[in-house]
Amino acid sequence: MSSTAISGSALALLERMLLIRAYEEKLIALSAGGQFPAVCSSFGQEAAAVGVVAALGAADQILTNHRSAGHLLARGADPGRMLAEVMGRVDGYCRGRSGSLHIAARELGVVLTSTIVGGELSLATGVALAQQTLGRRGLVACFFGDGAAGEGIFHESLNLAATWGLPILYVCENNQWQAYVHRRETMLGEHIAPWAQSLGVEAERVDGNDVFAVHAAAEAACERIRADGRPRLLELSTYRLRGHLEPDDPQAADAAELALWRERDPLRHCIATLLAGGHADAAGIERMSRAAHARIEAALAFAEASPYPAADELLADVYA
Amino acid sequence: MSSTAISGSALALLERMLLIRAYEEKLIALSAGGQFPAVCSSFGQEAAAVGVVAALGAADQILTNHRSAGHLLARGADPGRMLAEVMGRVDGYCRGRSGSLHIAARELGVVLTSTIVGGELSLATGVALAQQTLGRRGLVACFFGDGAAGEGIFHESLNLAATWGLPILYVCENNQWQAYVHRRETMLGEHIAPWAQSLGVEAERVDGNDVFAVHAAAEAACERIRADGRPRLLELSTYRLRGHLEPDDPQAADAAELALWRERDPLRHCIATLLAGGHADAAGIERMSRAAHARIEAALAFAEASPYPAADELLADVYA
Amino acid sequence: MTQNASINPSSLHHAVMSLSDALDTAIAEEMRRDPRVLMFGEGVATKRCALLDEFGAARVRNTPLAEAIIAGTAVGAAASGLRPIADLLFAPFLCYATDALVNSAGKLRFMSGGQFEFPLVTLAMSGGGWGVGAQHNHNLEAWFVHAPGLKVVMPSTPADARGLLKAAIRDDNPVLFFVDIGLLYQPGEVALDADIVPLGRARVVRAGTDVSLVAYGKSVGACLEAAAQLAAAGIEAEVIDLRTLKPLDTETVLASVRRSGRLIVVHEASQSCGVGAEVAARVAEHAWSALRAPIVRLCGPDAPVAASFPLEQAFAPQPAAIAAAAHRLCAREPAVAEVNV
Amino acid sequence: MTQNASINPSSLHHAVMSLSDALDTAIAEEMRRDPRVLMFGEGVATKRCALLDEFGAARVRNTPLAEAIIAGTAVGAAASGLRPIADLLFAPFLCYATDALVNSAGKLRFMSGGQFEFPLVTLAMSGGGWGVGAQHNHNLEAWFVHAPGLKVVMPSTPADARGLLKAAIRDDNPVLFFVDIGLLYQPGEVALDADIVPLGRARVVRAGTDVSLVAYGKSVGACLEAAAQLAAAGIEAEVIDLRTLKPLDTETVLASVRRSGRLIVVHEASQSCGVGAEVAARVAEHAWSALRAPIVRLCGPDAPVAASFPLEQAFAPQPAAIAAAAHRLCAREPAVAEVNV
Ligand SMILES: Cc1ncc(C[n+]2csc(CCOP(=O)(O)OP(=O)(O)O)c2C)c(N)n1
Ligand SMILES: Cc1ncc(C[n+]2csc(CCOP(=O)(O)OP(=O)(O)O)c2C)c(N)n1
Ligand SMILES: [Mg+2]
Ligand SMILES: [Mg+2]
Repeated sequence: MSSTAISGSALALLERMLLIRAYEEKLIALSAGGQFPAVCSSFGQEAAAVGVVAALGAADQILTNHRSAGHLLARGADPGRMLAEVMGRVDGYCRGRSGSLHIAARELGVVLTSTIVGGELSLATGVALAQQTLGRRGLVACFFGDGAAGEGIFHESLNLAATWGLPILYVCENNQWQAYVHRRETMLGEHIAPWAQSLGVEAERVDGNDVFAVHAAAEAACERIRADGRPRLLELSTYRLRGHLEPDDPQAADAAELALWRERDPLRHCIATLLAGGHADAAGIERMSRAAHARIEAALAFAEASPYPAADELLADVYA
Repeated sequence: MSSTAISGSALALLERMLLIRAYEEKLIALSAGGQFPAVCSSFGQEAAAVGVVAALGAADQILTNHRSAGHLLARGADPGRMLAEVMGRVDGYCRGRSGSLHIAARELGVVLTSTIVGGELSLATGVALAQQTLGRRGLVACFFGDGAAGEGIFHESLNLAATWGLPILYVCENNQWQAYVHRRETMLGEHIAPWAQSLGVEAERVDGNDVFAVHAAAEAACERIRADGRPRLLELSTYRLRGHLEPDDPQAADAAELALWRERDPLRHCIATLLAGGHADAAGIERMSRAAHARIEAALAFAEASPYPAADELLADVYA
Repeated sequence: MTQNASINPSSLHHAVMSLSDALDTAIAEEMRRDPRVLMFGEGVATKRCALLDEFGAARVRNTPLAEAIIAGTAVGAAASGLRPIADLLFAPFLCYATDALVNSAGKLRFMSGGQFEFPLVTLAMSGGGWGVGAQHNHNLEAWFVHAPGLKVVMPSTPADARGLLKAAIRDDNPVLFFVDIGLLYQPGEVALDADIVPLGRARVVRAGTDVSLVAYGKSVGACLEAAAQLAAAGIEAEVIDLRTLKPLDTETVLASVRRSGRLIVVHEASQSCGVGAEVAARVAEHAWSALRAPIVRLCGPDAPVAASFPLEQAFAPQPAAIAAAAHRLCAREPAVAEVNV
Repeated sequence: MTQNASINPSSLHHAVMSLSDALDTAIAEEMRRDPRVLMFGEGVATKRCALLDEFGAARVRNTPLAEAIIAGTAVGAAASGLRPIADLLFAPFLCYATDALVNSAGKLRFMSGGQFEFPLVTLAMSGGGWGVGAQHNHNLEAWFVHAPGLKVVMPSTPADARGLLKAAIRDDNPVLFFVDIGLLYQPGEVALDADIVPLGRARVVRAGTDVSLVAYGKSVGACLEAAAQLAAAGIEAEVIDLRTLKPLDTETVLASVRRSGRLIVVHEASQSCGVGAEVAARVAEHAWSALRAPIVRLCGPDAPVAASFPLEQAFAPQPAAIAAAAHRLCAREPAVAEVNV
């Protein structure tokens, strides 16, 4: 991407990525201390989240999964309410009942998060049908992993969206891992995009660690979806820089591959691009980073001050 | 196909097709009389069944579905035991417990028939894994419809077979209908083969109403599977010439399309080819047809003489 | 499934119709009433062409053959402002749809802290009568009673089918609506101006004081037949149609058993962990001191259903067996009865 | 999950190990014994590297993330001469696998007239202890008790885990083997030369004559704690660990209740149509005249489980509640107790 194409909002992208990184670093540290619920970190996938979500409008809806912190924070979620949720406190987005794995924040348009791999794919078509039927403007962005693409529901969801013409941006973060299994053990090819294309869903592969490339591709895809109401898929090539769950289990990783992808850390890439283009200076970025960390410290204080839900919440909200 | 390529065994193909047609005509007549269990007829799809099954060896295993009469008879099943099964009699292949929709005949290598659409796709990988692991020679032929290909299990089954390298011949009879829904309402494209190809499964489309073309394609595919142990898919373009269930409900059909495909009746095509090539004469074919009908009459007499299972079969064979 | 209702001369608002037609009537009425109601499934637009004609292709849709996404689409749409009805055809096909129904629709309201509602209805058929075997005929309603956050309905008459389906469509929770194939074409009187039948209320179909027969679906008819036989022998059976299996109307059952002191629960579904087990357990917990004899369950065997007609028919509990069990409970000393059941 | 068993000095054939290690031990022993046994699932080859090392990549396999085909492959392989173990990780993921398990493995033996056998085992975890919410923690064992043709096991100790899993692997039927997360890392003594623990037999963990506490999984421990509290107050509770939920060892339960006259059934799974309902119903049918008080069920609430730690812990029945219920049943007049439960 030529540096002249980088708008002033590029700094906003960096700011969001720094906030996500600070949030994940905090969770990683908390988890390492033990006595903390299991969390799936999005460390290393910040560009995918920020690049796509920045291309969405306020009316658009987002579905996500167990690895959702990046998507939520990119959308403007309050890290304090997120941490409270992770810690099972009543001020969490879901009153502490979700924990880290299924945070939904309807007020932000982040709906129906499921930790059943593929769950988001099964629900996205219905959300899109409602948008379409009720004449709402927003499209539906559905985030999922390379592993989820192996579930049958991937095939069913994309085929229905293609056949009915549903306004869905499918975003596959192909991070090369599916819990403790490397992607290459689960499929013959390297990519998910051809599966979508065979169903008649236009698909594009993008460097998922280049936030500017992701953002440009997402803007273009959203524009096309808004124009014809048909689904599109973006496959973002990226990498899970941490273990499946915190605390990290480094044993499972492929050391050489990991080293390679560490070189391609999305934050480093973003910063290098901005510095090279003269859009930012080191001191400014340092200030931004400190602000992000300070926000996360405040968020943690908020979460820790929040009480656990009362025992009567055992049976609350089961039925409408 | 040039007439010189037609071997002497071509007449055997015709004979099997005539037997299937006679069987289905009998079931259609019985169903029209009322008081007969629902059956899904393979009328019009005889070439697909006969062409593929004739390419299989004795050690090969077959999985099929609700529309299985052609596959079973092509494999040499006894029409008397089949009719007994359809009529719920104890001499049926499954002691009358299956009825028409799930007939399995292990002695013929026709295993694990399921009427859950996609069920055969879920089980075929396991049968193939057993063949491979136990060092058995036979490959696995798995018959399913265009509708089954829309189920998520299609995606999961082919992806696993491709990744593990399982010796499966997937046979999709794309008969343009899925119960009361035309295929075109269920997908954007016209064909299933591209879905398989995107997963790394070699796939070929064949005129499913030309028994010689099907047979040649199946023989070639089986040869390749035996050589490298990897799965292949054949998509046989054909047509369901009857309603989904007997008794037929002609209302649902697309009259123009039906007329077009009636012109392409697989039996007519086979006979015309044989006559044109001088491989058979009309009188000989007429004799063959009469023999087929006579066999079916005898089969019906056998089935009608067979008793219903005794009440103690309510609980038989639930557990091994 | 067109409406072949014949008009009852006594009232323009009464009609004799099949349960199948009663369901279509309910769907059409609710679609007229609320534009957010829509219906989809395999063959819905083909088989329910009257609905398609009236409400158009956007609201009456055929789908690909893919139950998981049919259910998932219904769940996602329900949480987003629509009120979908998904036809999943036969209950065993629900196996493909349980993630969306159980893990999403049943749980995500609670797990999200109450952020979403799931006003959706799924239809599924089961029970003997079609001779097509256990992959079409499998009574799975107990699964969805066991799973949290769902409601479960299974009517026994056309009037209840209409009224309960209307209530299910208006309910803000996911409702699994099961239809007994054997009842689909049995005619019954339906008051077309009747209100909904509220979910969660059993119906005392026949009053009686000697023994309580608790059932649902077509087993209600078997109980009524048994009650008629018993009445001839001087035993007055109360017959209760549960109608809604979740929430279960425990009070109506307990009140009956407190009067009669004897309970027989009857259904076609397999016995172990079925709805009959739940009814029996609640009575043994909350009306134990009223019991004058052991509880009896008469259920389908713990086996798949055979396609073969005589075996399929023998699978469901028969009136003679119900009557015999009631005779045993009423006539003998409790301890003796217990040994024989 | 490597074997960290510490050797017990009293015998070379006894070891103290976790339930998790006991499962690995059983799998390794059976794979040694029978070359037809193989194991696959998401991460099986990565997480169980000791098995991979010993038995190789053909018999210990990672799979794509696709539970339906994992289960289907196991079912097809079982019918074709292998004896697969499929790890499906967490019980809610079984929702993707129910067609293969319920419609195929459970039914196709019967429906085919006995042509096939399905010697396969699925592993799945559930229960509180990991704080990850209702899409990982959902006790679904009752579903598979209700469905025909399956067996269902859920052990409470490492020794039983080893013995029952070995029996399950040798069984010619499909066995759903559930593991309570809360017990995974609790150590227990295991006799490494012990035979299998046969399926279908409950274990009387503690003898007692005043009240029968029937449980499985980690609720057995809760019952034992309650029993200790009760003993201090002069009430002798019998504690029965069902171990196998299908086939259910009704005789052991009935014999206990016939002695004690009082039954409390305890489990973490939701109450409605759970295993507790089945146990209660069988007792109310077959040991009614022995009952001296209402039956009591103490089960998980009819709600999804929250991730929040205190709510998750409160979900499962606690020893204090079990002891309190036993006090009520033993101390008061039956009619009074009934009102209070
Ligand atoms: C149906 C189901 N199967 C398995 C799991 C356990 N699990 C949680 S995340 C995960 C890996 C998902 O891989 P992918 O979709 O690539 O997402 P990623 O974690 O890489 O972001 C697995 C196996 C689950 N939650 N749901
Ligand atoms: C899971 C499931 N859904 C629906 C059905 C009902 N059904 C039986 S056959 C059929 C159509 C199948 O279409 P296809 O796979 O193309 O096979 P065809 O009948 O055309 O041979 C349907 C919908 C079923 N048996 N199983
Ligand atoms: Mg991944
Ligand atoms: Mg078809």
